[in-house]
Amino acid sequence: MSKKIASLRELDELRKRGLKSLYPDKPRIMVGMATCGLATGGKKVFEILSKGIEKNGMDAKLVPTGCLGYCQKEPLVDLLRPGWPRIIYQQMDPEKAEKLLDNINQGNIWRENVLAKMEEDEFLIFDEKRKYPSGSKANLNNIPSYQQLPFYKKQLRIATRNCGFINPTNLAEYVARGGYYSLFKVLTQYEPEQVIEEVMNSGLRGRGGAGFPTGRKWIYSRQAKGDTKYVICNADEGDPGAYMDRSILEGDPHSILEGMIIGAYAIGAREGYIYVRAEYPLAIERLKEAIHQAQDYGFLGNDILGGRLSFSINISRGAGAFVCGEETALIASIEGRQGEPRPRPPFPAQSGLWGKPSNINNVETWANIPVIIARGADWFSQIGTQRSKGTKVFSVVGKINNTGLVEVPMGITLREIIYDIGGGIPGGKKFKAVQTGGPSGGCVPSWLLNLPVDYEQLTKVGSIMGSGGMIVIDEDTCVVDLARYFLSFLQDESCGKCTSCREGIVWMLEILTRITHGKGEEGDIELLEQIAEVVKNASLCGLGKTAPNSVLTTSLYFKDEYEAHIKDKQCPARVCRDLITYIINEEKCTGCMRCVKECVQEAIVGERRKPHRIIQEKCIKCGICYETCKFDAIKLE
Amino acid sequence: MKKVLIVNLEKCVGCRTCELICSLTHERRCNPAEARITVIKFEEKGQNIPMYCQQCETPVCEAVCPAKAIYRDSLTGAMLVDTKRCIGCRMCILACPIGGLSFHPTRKEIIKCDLCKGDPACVKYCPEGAFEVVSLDAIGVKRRRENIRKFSSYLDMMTGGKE
Amino acid sequence: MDVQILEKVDRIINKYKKDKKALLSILQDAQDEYGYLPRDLLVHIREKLNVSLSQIYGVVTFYNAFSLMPRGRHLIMVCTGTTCHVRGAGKLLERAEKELRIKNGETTRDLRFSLETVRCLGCCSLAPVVRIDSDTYGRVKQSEFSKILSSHE
Amino acid sequence: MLKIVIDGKEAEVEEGLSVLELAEKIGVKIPTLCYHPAVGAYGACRVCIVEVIEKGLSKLTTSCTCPVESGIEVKTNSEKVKKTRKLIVEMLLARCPDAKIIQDLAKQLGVEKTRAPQKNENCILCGLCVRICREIIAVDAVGFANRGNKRKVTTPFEIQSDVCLGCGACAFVCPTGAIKIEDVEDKRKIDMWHTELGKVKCERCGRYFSPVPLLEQIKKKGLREMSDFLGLCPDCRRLVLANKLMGREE
Repeated sequence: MSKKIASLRELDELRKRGLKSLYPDKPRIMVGMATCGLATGGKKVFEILSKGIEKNGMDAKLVPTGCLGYCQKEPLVDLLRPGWPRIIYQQMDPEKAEKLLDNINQGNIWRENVLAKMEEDEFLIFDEKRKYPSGSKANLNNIPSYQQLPFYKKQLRIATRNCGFINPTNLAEYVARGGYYSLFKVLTQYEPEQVIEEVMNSGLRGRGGAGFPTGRKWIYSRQAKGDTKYVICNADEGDPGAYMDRSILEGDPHSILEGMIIGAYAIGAREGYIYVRAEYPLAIERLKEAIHQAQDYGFLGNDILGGRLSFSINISRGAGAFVCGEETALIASIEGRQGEPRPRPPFPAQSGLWGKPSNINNVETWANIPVIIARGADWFSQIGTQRSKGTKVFSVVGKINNTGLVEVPMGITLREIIYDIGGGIPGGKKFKAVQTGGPSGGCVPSWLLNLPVDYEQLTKVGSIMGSGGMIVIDEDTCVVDLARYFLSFLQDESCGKCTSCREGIVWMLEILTRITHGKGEEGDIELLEQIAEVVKNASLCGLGKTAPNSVLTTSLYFKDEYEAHIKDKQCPARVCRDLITYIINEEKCTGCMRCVKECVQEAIVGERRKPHRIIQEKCIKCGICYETCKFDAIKLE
Repeated sequence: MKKVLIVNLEKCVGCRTCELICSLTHERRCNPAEARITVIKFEEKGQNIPMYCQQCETPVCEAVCPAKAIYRDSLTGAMLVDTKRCIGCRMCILACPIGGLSFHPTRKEIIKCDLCKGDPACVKYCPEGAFEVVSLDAIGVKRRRENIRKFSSYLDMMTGGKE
Repeated sequence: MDVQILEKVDRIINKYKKDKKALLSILQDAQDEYGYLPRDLLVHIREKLNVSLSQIYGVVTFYNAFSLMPRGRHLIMVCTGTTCHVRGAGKLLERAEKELRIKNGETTRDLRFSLETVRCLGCCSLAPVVRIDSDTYGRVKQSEFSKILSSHE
Repeated sequence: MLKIVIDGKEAEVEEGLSVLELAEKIGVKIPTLCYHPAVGAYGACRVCIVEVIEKGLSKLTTSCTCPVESGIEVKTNSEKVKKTRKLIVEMLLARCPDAKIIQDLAKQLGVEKTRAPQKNENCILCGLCVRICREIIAVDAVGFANRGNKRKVTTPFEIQSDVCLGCGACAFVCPTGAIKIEDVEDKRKIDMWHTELGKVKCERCGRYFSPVPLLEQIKKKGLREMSDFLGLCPDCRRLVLANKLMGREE
């Protein structure tokens, strides 16, 4: 029998099946199995649970889900039992998984490792809330509510609406939460121009970096001459420190597909490409499955929803090149060539893939589309600021307590993200700056914490929104070293085509390296700024034009730190190796020999129970002694 | 009107003035190696033949040029080399059956007869008046055919096969 | 070149209908099959696809994912993304180099390990991160490195 | 026709030109290293950078890649342009200190020495050799390898390419003279490409006059019955033809 969905009735039926799967009449155990979940041991937990269920002959449903975003607490396991609210368990391991199963078997609430309870589920697409039963038999009052957790309280999850809620390999569960209803709406009620108008009015801007209005991009592609047009999804999430796209790809691939199909209808494309990083193998697998399922159900193919549209999607694997996030380089790469940007005009909307009009949006942008269609431009444009509408997903990482993915309305302040959601800086350290926008972005210093986050504000302070990476740094991070890091990254990742980017980055890197080695000279900062200006103004593509941002912002906001390196030959953050020494505090050293054993250089000498000593000539300042010492006896000077 | 340079072999005495004046006009110095015309002498017969580009009707040089740097001058009908477009692959030199193009020994440029914008120096300065520029009208084509009838294998190329 | 391998590569090429537009995918699949991309293999692909060797060589040397040299049985990828850098990836990489007695980008003599850096694995919340083959390790300490290695024969 | 202002002067031009082409047409000199009319704009060297003012907004852009549009004002030598161009040439001078064209350009712009890290390369990566070989000669014997700071032009695997014709167009268009062709008797050597090709001997005078693959390529073009003269060097072709005109076979 054909599974193909052709009518609203059939879609409703599929939704019913999905709801049954989401809320079965038996326990549903969900394990966060995105790459981050797997890396913290989610896979083992899943295996233990799976074996346990089988061994005990339990009537329970075990499903892998995507990432809820609270990476600090992973692996996460969610338990949904009929008659109870959903309970989220944190930092699980195989042993704890066994315990959880035992408690389920006995009908008890296991109260260890509880992160929160979820009292209601929200279906954003339908503007509907589904209350879970209160589970009144047991006292759950002392378990915090998910919605009230500081980490989630200020979040509004639109692009990541399904991540961590559904089994990404189960299309029916996506439909259960409103998936493909927007596509149905568009194909039955909207002319392509109306779709574009809706997207235009929503104020949605590209989530990949530059923030170009999505609707306007679509108009250009729609108006471009030619029968063959393409829609492309940029899933080459290259910014180190950003992983929201991976999370959506792994946790909710259909939201991207639905967005693309709607886009294809609006623009008039019959074929689409998803260009996805090879470093994301799980995302590629999830996409392949999702495309396959969407074909089976008639959401992709020659007769979408009963012959209303023809559209297919291909996956193009990236091969490890940051520059391929740039539109024209990405196109070159799909075409099987080196990812070398070319001058624009012509823009991809006029001449893109194989010379045909092409519309490129990134993962997060596409994932927003179905919600905009379902809830309308008016609803969407109420969220955010004057010129930046909707929400943005940020990966808040680095020196911060609650690392993870957070989706917040535009206009929220940095302080709210870092302190309210992120829980501040660990270890009582001082917050120094937040680096936004990846290698193309800049450092926003602590005194700008009240900055409302949107495209304009970040640009104003010299950084960019970029794809949403937020790397929090504390007093132990050297900004000169950070700027040097970004330039060494870009030195390899630039395509090398144009002089200003290729040679300019090398030049700036040489100066910064010199400074971090204590060989900085008077006038270096001015020279750096001079080169940065030229690289910014004269380079061919976005990579080059933004490459100096890290240098420009750090030298503007942390000039004293540069000067400390250059004039005093000191690294205030104690990071730059040539400017620091490791010393053993003899009073604290217990003579445990741990550092002596770990030091590969054999630079630490000493006997058991006697204070050790570092032979400075041999020390390469790798810091392993500092890392292994349990008595805080190793000092940095 | 398209033009061709015709030589009356009976008049040529082999003085090589044409070579020198050609070099002088184009290169501002008298060096036969830089001339676009070469006089071949048959001493024993007392016969001399100036060799130069025939501005063929269907030129191979133009056809082989991958850079599309060789084109016909709309005024004179001469085949000219766009030196800015030329990429120096020398395919034209190798393809020309009569050695009508050469590579300038020092200037690194393709050189060939350009009919001096329709007023060739060799015509003006040949002491014997052996050269003549004729317009390629019906009479001109006929005279040209006569002029080169003897080497029939190249005839089609130079006249485009038309009477 | 081994005939069997060429046959496998031919199957890959046919899967993509000998379409030169699929060059990148064909190279990726061929490398998945063979482990790296020796010259003979690339010459073979050129003949079948009718693309120039310059283009193939350009592509293979442009992208990080390709290797012209044999790789080890296990590929160690030390993430050097920003978060990992801030959290000590550089030192971790040095430790790995010391432990394996090879430099970044090299392969051990016994072909057990290849060591590479990767610009970001997207697991920034777990920084510093190391991936060995398909296993991702988070919050890796220098001192734990040999233990992780020992679980990969 | 489009009306624009360039360096304070009004100009009227047809559509479809780049600012660089327009400037050349009206005799305004803009330095460039990677532009060649046969392959068009590439935008790599950045030396031809100019200031373009459109609707009151000023931006720096390479003139080779900037289409002429109605109403724009172009400044080819504003302070901003000079400052930028000088620093770019400083970068190039550090990369290729021995290249005459760079030295001349530096002198012209008043760059006395470079502060950038010295590299002592000969190639500025303008890509003309690659583009000419790929797009015009259409054999694609050389290409770019690697990326970023390690980018270079080379033959595949850095060994002799099996498709190189030895035509020498790469050396001809190379602005810095990084590609050198050495003709030794019966061989043509191109060190940059690790290449050595045999040459064809003239059937008549015995001089070696063309790399073997180049002549083969011309034969393949099969434009006309050529076989009877292709074995002759151009000088001998003239002689042989003259002989024929004399009515005798040699």
